[in-house]
Amino acid sequence: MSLTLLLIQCLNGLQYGMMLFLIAAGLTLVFGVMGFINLAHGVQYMVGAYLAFAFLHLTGNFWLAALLSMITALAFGLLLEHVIFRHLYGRDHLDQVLATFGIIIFLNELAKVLFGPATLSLPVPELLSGSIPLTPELRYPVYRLATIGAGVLVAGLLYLAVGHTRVGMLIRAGATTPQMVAALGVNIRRLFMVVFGVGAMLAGFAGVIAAPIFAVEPGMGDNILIVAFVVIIIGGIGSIRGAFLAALMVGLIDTLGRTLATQATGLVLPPSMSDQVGPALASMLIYILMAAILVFRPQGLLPAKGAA
Amino acid sequence: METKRKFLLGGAAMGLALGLGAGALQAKDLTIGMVVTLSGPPAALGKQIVDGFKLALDQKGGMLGGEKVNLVIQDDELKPDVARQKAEELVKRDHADFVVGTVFSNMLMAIFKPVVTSKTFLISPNAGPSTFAGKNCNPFFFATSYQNDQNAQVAGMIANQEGFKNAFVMVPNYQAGRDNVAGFKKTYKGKITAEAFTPLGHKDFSPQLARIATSNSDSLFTFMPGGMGVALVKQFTAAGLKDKVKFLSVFTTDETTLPAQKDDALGDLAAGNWAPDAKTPASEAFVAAFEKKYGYIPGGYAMQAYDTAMLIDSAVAKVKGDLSDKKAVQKALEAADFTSLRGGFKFNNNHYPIQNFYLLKVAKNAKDQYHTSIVREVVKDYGDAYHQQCKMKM
Amino acid sequence: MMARDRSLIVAGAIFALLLVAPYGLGLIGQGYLTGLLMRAMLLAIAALSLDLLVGQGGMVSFGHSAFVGLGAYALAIGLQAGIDSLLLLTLIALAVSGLFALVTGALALRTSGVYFLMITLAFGQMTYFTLTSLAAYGGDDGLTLWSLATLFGSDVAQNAGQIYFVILAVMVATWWLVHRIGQSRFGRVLRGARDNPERAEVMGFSVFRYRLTAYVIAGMIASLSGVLTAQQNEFVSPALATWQHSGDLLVILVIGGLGSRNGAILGAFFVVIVQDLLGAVTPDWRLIYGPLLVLVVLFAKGGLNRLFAPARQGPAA
Amino acid sequence: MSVLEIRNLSKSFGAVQVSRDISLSVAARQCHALIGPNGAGKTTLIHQVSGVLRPDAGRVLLDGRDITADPIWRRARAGLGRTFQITSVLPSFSVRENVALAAQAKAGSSMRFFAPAAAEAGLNRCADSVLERIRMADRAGVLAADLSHGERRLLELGIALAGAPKFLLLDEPMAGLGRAESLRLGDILEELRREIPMLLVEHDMDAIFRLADTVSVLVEGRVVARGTPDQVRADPAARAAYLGDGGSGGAAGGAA
Repeated sequence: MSLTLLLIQCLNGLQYGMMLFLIAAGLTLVFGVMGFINLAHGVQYMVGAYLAFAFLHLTGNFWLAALLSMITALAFGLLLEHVIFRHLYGRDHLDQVLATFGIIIFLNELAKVLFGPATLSLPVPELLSGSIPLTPELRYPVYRLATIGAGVLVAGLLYLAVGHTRVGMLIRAGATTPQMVAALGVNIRRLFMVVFGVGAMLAGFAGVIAAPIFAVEPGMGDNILIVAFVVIIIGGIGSIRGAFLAALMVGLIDTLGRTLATQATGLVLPPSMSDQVGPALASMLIYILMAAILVFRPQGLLPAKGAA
Repeated sequence: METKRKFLLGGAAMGLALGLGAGALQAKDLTIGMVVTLSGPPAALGKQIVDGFKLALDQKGGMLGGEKVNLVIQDDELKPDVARQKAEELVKRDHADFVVGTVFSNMLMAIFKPVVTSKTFLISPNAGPSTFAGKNCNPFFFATSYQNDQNAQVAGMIANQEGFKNAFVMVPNYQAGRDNVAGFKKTYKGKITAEAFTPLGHKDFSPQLARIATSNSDSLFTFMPGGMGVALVKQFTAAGLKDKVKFLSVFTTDETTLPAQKDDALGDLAAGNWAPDAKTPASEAFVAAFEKKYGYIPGGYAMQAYDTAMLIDSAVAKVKGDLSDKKAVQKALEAADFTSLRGGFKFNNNHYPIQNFYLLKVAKNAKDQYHTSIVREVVKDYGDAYHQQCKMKM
Repeated sequence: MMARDRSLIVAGAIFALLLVAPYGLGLIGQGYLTGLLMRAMLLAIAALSLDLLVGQGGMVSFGHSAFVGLGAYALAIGLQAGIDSLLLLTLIALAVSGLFALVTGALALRTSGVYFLMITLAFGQMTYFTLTSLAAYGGDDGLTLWSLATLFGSDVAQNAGQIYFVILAVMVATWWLVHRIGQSRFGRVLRGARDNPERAEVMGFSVFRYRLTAYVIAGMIASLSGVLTAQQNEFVSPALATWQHSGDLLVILVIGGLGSRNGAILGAFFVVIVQDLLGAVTPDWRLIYGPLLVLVVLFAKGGLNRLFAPARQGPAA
Repeated sequence: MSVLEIRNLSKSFGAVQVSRDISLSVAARQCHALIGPNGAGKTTLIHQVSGVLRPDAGRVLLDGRDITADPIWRRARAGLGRTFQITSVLPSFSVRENVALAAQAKAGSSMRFFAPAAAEAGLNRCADSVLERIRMADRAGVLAADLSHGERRLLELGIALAGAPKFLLLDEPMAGLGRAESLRLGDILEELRREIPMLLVEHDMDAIFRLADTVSVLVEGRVVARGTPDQVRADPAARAAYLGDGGSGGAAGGAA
């Protein structure tokens, strides 16, 4: 494989990693600070994509639609928190799993009923359409570069917010020792709402930027949710830095793995076998990584404690 | 007290199920059960099949072959155990005379045994796995669609005719994907630069697109149904590959995905047994009626479902509504005495179609709707390769 | 004591109903409903085994369907290889899944809590992807079982025979076994370790060994459900081993009531019957089903089992 | 011959040394008390003896056998019983079941899957005799979760006793108890101390004087004084260390 190709694959891995980070960031905070397993986090990603689709049709402007989608995703997250989730904070993890599973089922079906079962798509905004040449035969879409940029920007903002604001300090404290935050007499309710709302908005944002490149369809958040969970486990629950590092790792490993696994297995297996084993192995890589992390470093790569 | 509550609850559940079942039990009617996927994104395909079938039924005044039709539609939820159970309900509860299904091959495999062993006719309006085309062919099973390998084989012929020398092949890593690669290779004479297998359902093709760009390929052959196809076509264009690499596919740019792919798919090539602009009078009337009724352009799925209804119509008429003689019904179905929207249509000895295949190209009509369009006929009266292994017994 | 008696009465009533159901349903021409009941019973067997882990052992596994898949594929692959004795195939399935549970369990049990949940998910996903890569056995599409396994040369355990009663018998046996294990010395250690693993260690129990043993037993029982599922569906596919299916099993347990005598069975029947009824009412039934799950969590703490046995069910509750 | 022997035990967490070359031994029928200010490393030492923590250096011997590398449960099987500073019982078990489970560890294999454990007369007899001992026979059927704090401290001891230990590690058994409850527990321990040798960590000085044969004073991970209670009371080093602390029983000590 040529060097440029490797470079492109790395860019692709970065881009996938950024998407994962946007989803995992909220998930890891909700999990770390509130000890709440929110399976419905993935469905927020879908909600973001559908909102972008709806608002684009209403306004005709991608940027306006993106902004409106994020505001609505935030409001929707807060609504869910207010109506359902806050009754589940003290409950058993399995209760949380079941309730949020119910929400997934409902919202996936609602999307199908409202928008139809068929796959929808959004055009790439004019400003970011087109591709830039890297070599004479290799071009890279501007939009994908922009999503990497957006991911880095959000990561930076989050890093500043968590590291240098009062709310951020409480979040960090909450992720390490939840009892302490409660003992400080902070309005936990409000802190949870903030964390939850921001998490929902980030997932929605990921959905918005995914909409023009991936397919918008019911259930689009289900599989990415599982990968996001893998990310936060690898990174360390409650750790934004960990989520960032792990998201990039998972993005790169998954992307490069899919390109290289078949070739790698081809070295030891006959071609017909490696065609079957390679892709299956590539799909497994991130799970193998997670299992290894859990066995050898269960607190994750950059645990929240270290970040505090 | 508590126990009693349980009995009541159970009783109520049974009663409700009974009530719902009983409605379907009207003697003498022709009962047709349908098992299609109506859950999740693939529901778009299931919907086309339901709509196509219902359109035929409407046009015939709710009667097929002179018999009043009781149509029972079941969602297989894309889960094999659910599919099987729904099929059993159709056979045992509704005493269906015909079961029409499914969209996907794995669902067909799940319902195949319970339906045919109960001596009920099973007609597939879409799925056409090789499993039932060869030595496991069955007198009670018919496919009105195609055999799964055929489209890919035709795509191989197209690649030859178009002069593609270096084809990149990319499919999702599952059985149908691998079948399509095998089919394409069978007829394609040029060089295959690389074969890429992507995880099923995965929608980020950037790694593969980068490989395509550097592989010196002049064409891409792919099979990416549903949302995967939408993502691929858009990313393919965004990566700037459209001018350099010809996009040739099966089940990737069809009427279910084109509304989302739009301009990005324009000019893409595909192999198929029909397109909505087919120039037969029956087809033109069908497309017009379909659009009027449902507000979207029908794809091959709807066409095949419509043909399925017409096939049943012809067979029931032929046996004058007497479905007790299974042998006679089988003969009547085998005759395929109806006007297919595709034009020529007959059954092979394995009950899979012998039909013409075409080169299709994505086009936009005057109303800015996207659809596939027939460019030319590629192969005439094309049957599948498995039929020799079939010893149809009754 | 009252509560225990009541849960036995509920169980007895369910089993009695299931025993006469095929005749009753046959009499009123609704024999097809036995298919629905069999599906619920097969889920109940897998859920009962999962309850041994989750309810008794406090080990929340999110990869339990891997064992169902292994059992089903053991049967399918064995049949293809020309073995048609159900007993032998079952033994193979038990051995394969037991071995798999031993290896993955030994790794997974180095963690606990939510980490255990994630690592079992990882092993489940690896199993799923492995099954999809078995092109010789149908890959993703799965495999139709043209011939089925025989029990002592008869078709008793087939759809043509009396598979309904075979499944019912296995479910009752599993129910009995899981409950017996829960009350045994072993189960007591398991529950003690769920409550307070550190304490159990200091008492002199190697929590790891007991948990691993429970994991292996649960995996083997789940594979039995897989064997029967394949035999009844006459078809296997990797869909049996998806994480969604593992999630379904957890949903069944939570709805039914964790760690209770009848929770897994009540949950399985609730899920299957409610889905079927709602599905008959509207194609968009999930719009009702989803909120229903939320309501169960919010307003029926302890699951359905509580409706039938509201009092504390002795130490096992 | 000593039942428990600790030889040159050292342990640090990063730069903080929590155990510095600690040696002590407890002979049969002896109660050895360990006192010291919070953070002196008492609980850390108990953890190293019971196996929760591994020492960096040094050895632990029980009945002359080296158990330094054994996991917790194997030490328990070898006869090492312990109680926890923070009450650690099985909340969803009844009082009798808590004790019976501990007895089960000593009474043959627990890899028995069918016979109901609650119906085993031997286990129940053993449990009931322990309950008599800790004066909780009348509470046998109550769930541990429903007990008062004092009762739970007693049950904690009962669980340790049910394992028929050769040696007892008691980590602040009186913590959080009222005057009357402390006395009651003290009575029970006094009965026990001639049967089972024990290492007692305690802040309650009355209890120490009542029970201990030998006292070691631990300061910053090091034994600074050792002797009979009276000797230690007179020891200037011990006084300095203890008076400086004030003997408050607040947050958890050591790095535990």
